[in-house]
Amino acid sequence: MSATDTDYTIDELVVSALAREFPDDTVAFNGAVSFVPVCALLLARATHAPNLIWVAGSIAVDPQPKEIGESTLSDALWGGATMLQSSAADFWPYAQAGRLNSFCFRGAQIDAFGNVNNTVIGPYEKPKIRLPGGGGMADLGCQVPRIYLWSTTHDPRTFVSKLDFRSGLGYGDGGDHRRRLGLQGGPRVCVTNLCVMDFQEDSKRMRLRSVHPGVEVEQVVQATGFELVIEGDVPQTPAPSGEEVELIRRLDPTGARKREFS
Amino acid sequence: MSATDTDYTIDELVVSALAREFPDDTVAFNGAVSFVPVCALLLARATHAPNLIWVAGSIAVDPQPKEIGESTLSDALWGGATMLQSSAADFWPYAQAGRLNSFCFRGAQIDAFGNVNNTVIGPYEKPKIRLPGGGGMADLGCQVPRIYLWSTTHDPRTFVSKLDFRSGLGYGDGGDHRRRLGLQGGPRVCVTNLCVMDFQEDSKRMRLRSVHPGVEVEQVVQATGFELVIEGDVPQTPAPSGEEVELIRRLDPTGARKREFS
Amino acid sequence: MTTQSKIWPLEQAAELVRDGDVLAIGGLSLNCAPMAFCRELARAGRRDLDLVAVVSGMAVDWLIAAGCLRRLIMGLTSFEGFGLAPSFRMAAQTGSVEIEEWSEHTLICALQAASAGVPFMPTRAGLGTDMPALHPERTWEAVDERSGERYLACAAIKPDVAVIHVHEADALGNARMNPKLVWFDTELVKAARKVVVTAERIVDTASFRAAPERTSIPSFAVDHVIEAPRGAWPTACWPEYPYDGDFYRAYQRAARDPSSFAELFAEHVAPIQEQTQR
Amino acid sequence: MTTQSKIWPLEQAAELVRDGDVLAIGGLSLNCAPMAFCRELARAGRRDLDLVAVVSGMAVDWLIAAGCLRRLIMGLTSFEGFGLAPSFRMAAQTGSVEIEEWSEHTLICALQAASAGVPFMPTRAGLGTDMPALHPERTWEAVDERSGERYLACAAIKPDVAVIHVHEADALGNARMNPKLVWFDTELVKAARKVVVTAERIVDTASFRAAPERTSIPSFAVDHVIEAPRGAWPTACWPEYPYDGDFYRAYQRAARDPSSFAELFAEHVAPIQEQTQR
Repeated sequence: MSATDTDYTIDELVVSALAREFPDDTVAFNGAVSFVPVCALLLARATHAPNLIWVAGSIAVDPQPKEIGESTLSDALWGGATMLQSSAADFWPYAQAGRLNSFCFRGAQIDAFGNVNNTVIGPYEKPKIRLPGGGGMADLGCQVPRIYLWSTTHDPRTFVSKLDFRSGLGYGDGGDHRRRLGLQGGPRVCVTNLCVMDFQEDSKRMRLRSVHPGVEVEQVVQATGFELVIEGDVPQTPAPSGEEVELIRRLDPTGARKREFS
Repeated sequence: MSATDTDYTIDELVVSALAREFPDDTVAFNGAVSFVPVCALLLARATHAPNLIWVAGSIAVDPQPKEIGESTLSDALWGGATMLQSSAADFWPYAQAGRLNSFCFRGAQIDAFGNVNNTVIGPYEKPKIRLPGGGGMADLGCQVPRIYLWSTTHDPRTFVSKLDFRSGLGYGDGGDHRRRLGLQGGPRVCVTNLCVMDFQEDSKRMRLRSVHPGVEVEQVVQATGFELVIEGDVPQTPAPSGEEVELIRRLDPTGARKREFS
Repeated sequence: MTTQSKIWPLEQAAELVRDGDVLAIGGLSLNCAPMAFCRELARAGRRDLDLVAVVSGMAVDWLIAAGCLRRLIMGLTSFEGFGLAPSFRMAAQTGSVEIEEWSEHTLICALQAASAGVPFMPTRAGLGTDMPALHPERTWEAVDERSGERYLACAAIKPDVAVIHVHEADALGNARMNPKLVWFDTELVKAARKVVVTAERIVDTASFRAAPERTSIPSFAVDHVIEAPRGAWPTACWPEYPYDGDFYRAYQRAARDPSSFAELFAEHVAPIQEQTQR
Repeated sequence: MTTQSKIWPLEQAAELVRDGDVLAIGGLSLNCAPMAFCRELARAGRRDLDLVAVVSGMAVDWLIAAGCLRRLIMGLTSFEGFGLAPSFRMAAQTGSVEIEEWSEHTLICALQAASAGVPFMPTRAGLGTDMPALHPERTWEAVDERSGERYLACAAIKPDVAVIHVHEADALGNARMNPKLVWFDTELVKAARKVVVTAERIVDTASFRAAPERTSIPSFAVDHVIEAPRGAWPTACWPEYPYDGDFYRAYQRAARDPSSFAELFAEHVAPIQEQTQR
């Protein structure tokens, strides 16, 4: 898949870039306000990953929704599912045991090691902004082996050198911190409105893997509040193909994915 | 309810004696080969305890079976239930939390403190007789506050001074042993083919409460392998009333209860 | 003796909760929260509640706006695509309600410890995050000596009362989600000392006996049954009615201005008293 | 790439289990055990298995009679009203198979520890009994320092393979008990490394999409699907067929005499080799 002359918008670029990261053996589920990952999972399933299984909001297994509604935890996504899980508590062990292997996080803050904050901006006891809370972040960051990060606001307020609160674990303090805690896997990539980043093998620091068409490396560096690892020449993120763009628009006809880009 | 001239058999006497022990707030479930308790629970529900809830084999809640089949864990008992539990594991916490408050045990061996053995006769590693195993005894003895013991073989091989294996906990070593383990309740009575026994308040030793019509106290003493507490005059177990006998025969028309008396 | 009815009138719902209780409410985000019951608590002016709400939003916001809470024990509080919960946010930022943040799974572990009657439940969830240190008396890291494996211990939380909303219930306490989506609700039911079910409809027990495999909660686990048609509004009661997006949007608009909010809140929930200033 | 089928032939079922594996089998007593699968193991002469069977009977007896087991990890083994399981009893009494007795709940705790990825699960079950001391490396009493409460810790047991029997499954691995009575089976499914489902019938995936609330096990939790009509016989597959009481009685009669038993066993299960003498 290479860049084309197709018209596409930034949301479609981000969705396609994230979609390409999901291998065929992905079994993913999603949380609240996860329009980009839901769209990306649908796209991956419709293209290179036909065996990919997506569970809508830990409720509906392998659904075939006609559109993506206002809530990624609600019934708009459940149509055509092979199973409706009756109990979230009954469902957790599938994630803990590794059968559900993938989850996508965004955070109000993300640090160099892929840890995320969705709890507070400012001190916990007297926050400047109280956010919704970590929800499943503290659970899934530890227990699901493949974490995918995304953000549609790549700026220094989001990509910070120190989180105000660590709601979800990425690579912790970096290096072998996860392994010392006895935990598998970790974040694989972080896809933003500017670039795709992955993690340096030993240090587990975020590394610039590609910049989106029209974005300069320096622009990403300036937009990132921590020191980004840059190794050699940084290629361009492949633009979505015409087929991908068409599929995205068919899978998300109301443009729910655009809600995350304002 | 007093003794009558009604014809009744020993199984009907034992069933009625056990039935009378269940208060109206009983929520009971049963295990394998539990024909006498199932029959007694049905009788109690049909007489003095209309709010009693019986869950057949931890599967079927409040069923209305037409008869009692060959297995007290199987579907013959499930007719007319208000709920079929889908998962035994999902069901356990109702017992652990005290919502299910009653269970009936019999054991190949029973000791003076109401502990039971259904594992082995002889040493564990090289048993003389290997029994089915404790099953839920070790779980329920600890977690269900009201335990009812029954036996249809009141003899010194069953009522022993020392169990070959403690599969299920009654009052342990007696006295406050259960409380020291942090456990509530304990066995309330033991109904046998000869008598009804309860437990002395402080020592938690088994105490003769009544002897069945035609049975002498001395006969019970001889049939019991441990020293039985006897305080004052021992009354006679009230015989089942005509109404009770009729109900038992209607509730268990095939006489499944008689399987335990051979 | 005759069989007892567990039916309780909605207008007296607040009597089932005492000031200072630990209250747990069901539902998940925009789905099936016991809103009618929460409205009654707001109207009755219950105070100093510790509220356990695993993944909630509007219900929490109502109870905070009405001044009912001392402490919120939560995993996530949000209106999802409709934005942050305004009263929750303000209470957290001013410190008027103590926010005890857990995560979804660790909070479920704490409830499961209560129902299992054990001091704590171990999990790998939460390791390496800042969450356990927020309440070290209730969550602590430990190492199993034998295996060397780390775990987070979650101490039992036993609610005094749990309230959930279902489609159908009978006078004995049998309850049915139809179809059977119980969210985290059955975990609350198993853990709590007292269980209240609000139901769209009261049905005959015969309806449960006719389809026992579809019963969600057994009668003996339920203490009170309250008839509450549209009792989940403005959250959804799928598949019977969706969440009311218009209400969420109107609520957010009103929240920008105290008098608009007071007006909307008085109309749909309860008159606001001066309790939020305490 | 195309979607993969998980269908596996019954005749090759034994290839899914290796000598020495920890195997867990589903069902409960006289209900819904994966008997056809066990027959294949017996015919193939699998050896040295550690079998986890929470509440079982005939399946255990077959595998012991065929010499497949090194160790039995169990809660209860019985034919209920049809008497004691004869081969199990003999093996225990002669010591030819190691019997590791647990209880129902503690064994479920050990499986749940495996699926949750924690070193142990705490429970009050088993306290004060002789059971924990049978396997002190796997079950041990402990005291929570903070509360002073006692508990029994049950170390994780992670089966290499779990096999369960269901009414319907599809090529993707979706499985349905109909109605949804899963016994302890889903606990085995969640805990095991590899999961095999035997099914009365293979159905189209469309059948699951038409009634998703009735699906019992999600496709992604299942590795292999085997069509096995009457695959639970002689146990029941309620409500489709009852347990075969005549077979249980005939089996017990035959068990009184080695040559009668060998004949019955060869006819219905597998030829008996000299393995029981080892």
